[in-house]
Amino acid sequence: MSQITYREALNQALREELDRDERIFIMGEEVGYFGGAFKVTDGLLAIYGEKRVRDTPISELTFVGAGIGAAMGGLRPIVELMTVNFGLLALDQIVNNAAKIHYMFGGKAKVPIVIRAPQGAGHQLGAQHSQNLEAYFMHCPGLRVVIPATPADAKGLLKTALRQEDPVIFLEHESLYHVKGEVPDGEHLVPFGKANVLREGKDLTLVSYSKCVYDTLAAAQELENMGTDAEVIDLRTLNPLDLDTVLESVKKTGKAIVVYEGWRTGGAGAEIAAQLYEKAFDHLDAPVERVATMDTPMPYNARLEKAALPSPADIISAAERIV
Amino acid sequence: MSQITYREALNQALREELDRDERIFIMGEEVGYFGGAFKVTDGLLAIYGEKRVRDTPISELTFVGAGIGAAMGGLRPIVELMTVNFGLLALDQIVNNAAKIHYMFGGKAKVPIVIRAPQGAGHQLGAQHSQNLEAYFMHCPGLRVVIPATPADAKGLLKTALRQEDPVIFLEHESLYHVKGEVPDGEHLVPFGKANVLREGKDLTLVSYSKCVYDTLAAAQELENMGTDAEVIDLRTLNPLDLDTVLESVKKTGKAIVVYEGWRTGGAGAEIAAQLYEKAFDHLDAPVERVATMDTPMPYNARLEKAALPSPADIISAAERIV
Amino acid sequence: MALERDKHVAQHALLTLDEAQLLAMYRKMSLIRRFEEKSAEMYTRGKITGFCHLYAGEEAVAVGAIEALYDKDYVVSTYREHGHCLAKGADPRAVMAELFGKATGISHGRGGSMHLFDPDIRFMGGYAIVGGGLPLAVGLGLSIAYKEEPEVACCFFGDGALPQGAFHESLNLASLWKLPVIFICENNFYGMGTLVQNAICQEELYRFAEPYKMPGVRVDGMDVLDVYRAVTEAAARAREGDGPSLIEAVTYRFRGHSMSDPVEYRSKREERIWQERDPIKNLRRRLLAEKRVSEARLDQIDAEVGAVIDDAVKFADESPEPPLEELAKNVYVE
Amino acid sequence: MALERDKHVAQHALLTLDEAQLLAMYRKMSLIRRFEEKSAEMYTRGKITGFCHLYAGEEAVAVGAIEALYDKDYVVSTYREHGHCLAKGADPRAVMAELFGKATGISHGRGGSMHLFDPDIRFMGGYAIVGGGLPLAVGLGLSIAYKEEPEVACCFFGDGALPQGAFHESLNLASLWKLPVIFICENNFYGMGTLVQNAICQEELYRFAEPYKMPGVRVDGMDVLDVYRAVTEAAARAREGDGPSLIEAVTYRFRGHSMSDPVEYRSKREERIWQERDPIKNLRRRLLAEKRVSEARLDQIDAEVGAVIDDAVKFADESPEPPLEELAKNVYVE
Ligand SMILES: Cc1ncc(C[n+]2csc(CCOP(=O)(O)OP(=O)(O)O)c2C)c(N)n1
Ligand SMILES: Cc1ncc(C[n+]2csc(CCOP(=O)(O)OP(=O)(O)O)c2C)c(N)n1
Ligand SMILES: [Mg+2]
Ligand SMILES: [Mg+2]
Repeated sequence: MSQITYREALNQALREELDRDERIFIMGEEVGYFGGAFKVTDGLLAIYGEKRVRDTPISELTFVGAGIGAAMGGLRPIVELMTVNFGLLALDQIVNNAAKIHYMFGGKAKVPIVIRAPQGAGHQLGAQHSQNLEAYFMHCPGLRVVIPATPADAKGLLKTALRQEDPVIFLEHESLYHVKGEVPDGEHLVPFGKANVLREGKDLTLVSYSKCVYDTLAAAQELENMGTDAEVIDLRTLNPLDLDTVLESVKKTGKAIVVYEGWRTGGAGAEIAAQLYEKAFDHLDAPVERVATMDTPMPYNARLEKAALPSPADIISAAERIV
Repeated sequence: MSQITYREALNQALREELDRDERIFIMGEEVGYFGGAFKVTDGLLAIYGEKRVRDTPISELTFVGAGIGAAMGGLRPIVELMTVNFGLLALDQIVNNAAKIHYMFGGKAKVPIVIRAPQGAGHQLGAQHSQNLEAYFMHCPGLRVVIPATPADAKGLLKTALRQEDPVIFLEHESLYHVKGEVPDGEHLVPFGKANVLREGKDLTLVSYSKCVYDTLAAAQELENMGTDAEVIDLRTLNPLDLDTVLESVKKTGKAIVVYEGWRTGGAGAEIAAQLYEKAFDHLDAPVERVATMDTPMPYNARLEKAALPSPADIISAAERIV
Repeated sequence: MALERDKHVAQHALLTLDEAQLLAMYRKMSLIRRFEEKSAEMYTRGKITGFCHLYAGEEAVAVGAIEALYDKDYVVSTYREHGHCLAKGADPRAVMAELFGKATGISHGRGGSMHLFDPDIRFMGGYAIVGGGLPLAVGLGLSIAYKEEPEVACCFFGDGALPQGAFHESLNLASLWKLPVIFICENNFYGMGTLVQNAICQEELYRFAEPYKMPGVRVDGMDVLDVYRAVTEAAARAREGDGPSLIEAVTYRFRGHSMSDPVEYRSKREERIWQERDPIKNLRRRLLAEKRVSEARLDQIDAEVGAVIDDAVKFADESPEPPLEELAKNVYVE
Repeated sequence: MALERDKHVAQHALLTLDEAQLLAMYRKMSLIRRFEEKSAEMYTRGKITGFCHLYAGEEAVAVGAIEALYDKDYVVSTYREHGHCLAKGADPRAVMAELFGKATGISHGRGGSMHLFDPDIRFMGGYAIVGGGLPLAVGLGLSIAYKEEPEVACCFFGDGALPQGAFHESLNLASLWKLPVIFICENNFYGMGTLVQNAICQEELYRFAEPYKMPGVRVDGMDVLDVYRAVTEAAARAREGDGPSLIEAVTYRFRGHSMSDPVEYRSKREERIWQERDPIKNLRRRLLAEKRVSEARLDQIDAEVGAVIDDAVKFADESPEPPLEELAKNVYVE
């Protein structure tokens, strides 16, 4: 165990995996000499060389597609999108090729690619640089969607991603890179589809993932002071989605709030809420609340941006509505 | 009133609007000499000339972007994507530009573009040509999402789309072009955000849109024979979403099924279900059922494709689970 | 539309190739033609459904190119890929069964006409998004370079793909990284009903190679030997680590864009001119003129090929459908 | 990185331009430089937040190009657009207020440094997706052609946009339809930390014009008159209906990619060489050498410009924030 940042945990996972498997390589904009726009790949070029740590031109569609092709050719590419916003340019390759190739070729082809992308708002980067797009990837069978909140999960899920055969969209939140936490040294694998109960509680279930897990924990603390005992669940992966853990909690609490950064309408929260009702209708004592980003393009102004984003205060208001 | 097809209704709307407003023009692959891959623009080139009916190269990203630019330059472009599947290549322009320009420039710019796209499965076109992508457009504030089921609505909504100022994604189902119906001659405007109650009923609310409206009506007929009186609502536009009409119905029936073609997970049905619970929790006697496309890339084989798609029988099974 | 190239080199190639190779090419072209004729028939009879894009007329491109490759070289294609897949060595039974949507199909009935795939022969798939295969070929080229293997990745696409951003991005990346990729543009003058000059500002498509610092050549896509020669050169270059090439093969599809296209946009005259340049008749004529082979031998090949295709149809017809229980199989790797 | 062009034509241009125009260009370059210096200062003081990409060093490109345009011509730019926006005539107060995120900002505080917009001066926006502005410029060009107006659409983008598919698609479409578009590539040798030759296989970026059948020229982007001359020619051509042009302006950004970039990838020596080619000092030197204007006059302009920027900062600082109630306004047109 070491106390390291989310960024360092990812970097550590990359080093360990690059050491473990010769077929793994990294490509993306600025991943080499620059060490990554968020420094996740820092130092890797010096150790592994240009063959395994490749700077690409600004050609998202094609370097993602080339990653898919390389995976079909027997390699295990890690493709970094500088941010998920630029991934929209590559969505055709992700949705029409990566997600479908295994199925549409009758199971005869595999695409073991890991596409890493920082995402999220909160740094006043404006409408085109502040998006969370997990809902797009969830609404596309064939893709695994991984979205770690903690340094330990960042490491453990990334290592798992590199040992399985499906295309994985690995979403990192830009606000989490500096977050520190205990991370197991060496081999540490976190399975897909296993949510993490971060805090037990009997009155209310708070379901979240990525950066909002921290807001949710903060809210839970405050709710405790207010006399409400909230359970906090970090989903960790959205596909596969571990609804069972959430159901178990909801059967106990009867109430749930889904907390996520990303537009409210049509976001991951809608799917989670819909599934909860389908499978725990008789256990729910109140509507499932969704605390999410407002349905606006992200404004630049700091106050407006803050108001558009979900916050612990929003979670508490939602809790007050249903508890 | 004339009895014409959905295709003819669209063609009629286009002619009337091209006559009405000099700023309106059409561009897309094969819209001119070929009359459109689905013949929606048939005959228009001969009347309006190459200036107003433009064949484009296969450059979805750029001709959609050019449509946005032309709209900013004071025109009213109708851009046809040959099918929505190819729109993934243009998603960056749609999501990062069309949807955001009005907001991120403080309201000083407008993008009155209408992007038409046929979509849907059912013709054994395989995984890359059978998608329904309304969920992507719904999860993007700034876009209007219009999805007519009937010839009259196809005409009336398209004409409305061409008279307002927001970017509109206009989704046509490939299986509907030959469907006939009564269509008002001349001026006929269907407002956005106004669902249509196609059939009144007291036992169960069936909410649908696009092609599935017909499956839903068929199921309602059958349910009637089985003693269940189903109300059928066609949403017509997904943004704005007329939840009020659905709520009114659900308050009466206490039960709802959302029926749509499109992957179940993360589809429009999740959002509609989530909103229903939020606003009619006390009125719902059973979980909201979702009848949708299976979460698989679409297989080519006819039997498998049919099984993957929602059907009247699926609606009846869902009704049996909750009524 | 005139081809400016003189045929000297191609003629020469005919002389230097041995008989077995020439006959192998003839056989493959004949096989593809017969396959496509049968496909059309089966489509009309409702045995084949969905989209079906035939390759008849363009056989010399697939056969000439793939004959110049090694077995372990990769091929990536489009939705018009029956020819490439068969030329690469696919079992006609498995291909026909795929068109029939059967469990025995080359993609187990999940892909259909547009999505054939066979890793054993390194046929890496038909893709239905125009331009969508180019980045994959670049990636396959990268995997070859990465593993320091001697193969090449060969990518077929139409003139309609030229205006796609993926074309530019792929040429740039392959050139920048000197990857062993051969880009083969099948210029059949039309993308659906759109004439090439209405889609791209530069009609001499091979000229796009220049700014990307790779060789660009135009070949007669109705002459299997001209294609063979150009691809042989490009492959040698790629294998030596000198990077990608762009080959524009000028050809013509004898039928409509797909089985549902009545081809109203082409003149009968234009079609006739090209039919006279039929690549199979062309090779037959030259083989006979040079007395390299007897007419009887060629007729025999045609007959053999006919039997193979008839058998494939029978096989496809009698094969079982994929079981309904397997609908959700292979969405993820199990 | 050497510039091969000889300066003959540019020198000549200096002689033929009248004093007012020369001083206007000097003033604008000086204004932009001062604006950027103040932006840096305000960023460091936390008054400006988010991403902030400065244009210092590249002023000659924006000013030379836009001086060659009509007021009603359109300009489309990137996230590094302070210079283009000011050169097009934006009020420095409104631009600075935007960087401060204020209600009085040119985009009402919603856009920030990367998303300036002002329809009154036909500055059609800064866009933060690399390559994302090119299709918009093509569309603006189309709207001009459609309305048979005499304007042009001028689009600025970096060397980093060259490998994007949108570049290729946009050049093709503009050429195919002979649209009045001027594509100006600001080649400052880097896209973030990536050297141009590691991103694109062809370093002479203007050479991409050739297959698209449009003129392609390389100009000295540190010489406002060289840029002016090239854009004047391109604009005349566009206005005559002869279609688009590609201009590569070789330039250099004096600062990092954004305010948070320590620029570790460039050598001090390289930076010094380029600093000596400072476009403002360059013009100043030549104006003085040719005795077209006195040193005092230029100093006076600098002082005036300094006051304008100080006033803009004061304005921005004192302006109100956008009201919270308006957060959801303008998602849709009301
Ligand atoms: C991105 C995309 N846009 C549009 C289509 C529809 N479409 C299918 S084939 C085709 C024409 C392609 O022509 P070309 O590349 O010349 O190939 P050919 O059919 O002539 O072999 C079009 C427009 C598509 N499949 N993908
Ligand atoms: C599609 C896309 N990919 C990546 C980025 C991140 N990014 C922002 S600026 C930049 C470099 C662009 O360089 P260049 O075009 O040369 O412009 P310059 O900054 O030199 O003016 C990159 C990679 C982006 N904004 N958009
Ligand atoms: Mg073609
Ligand atoms: Mg640059």
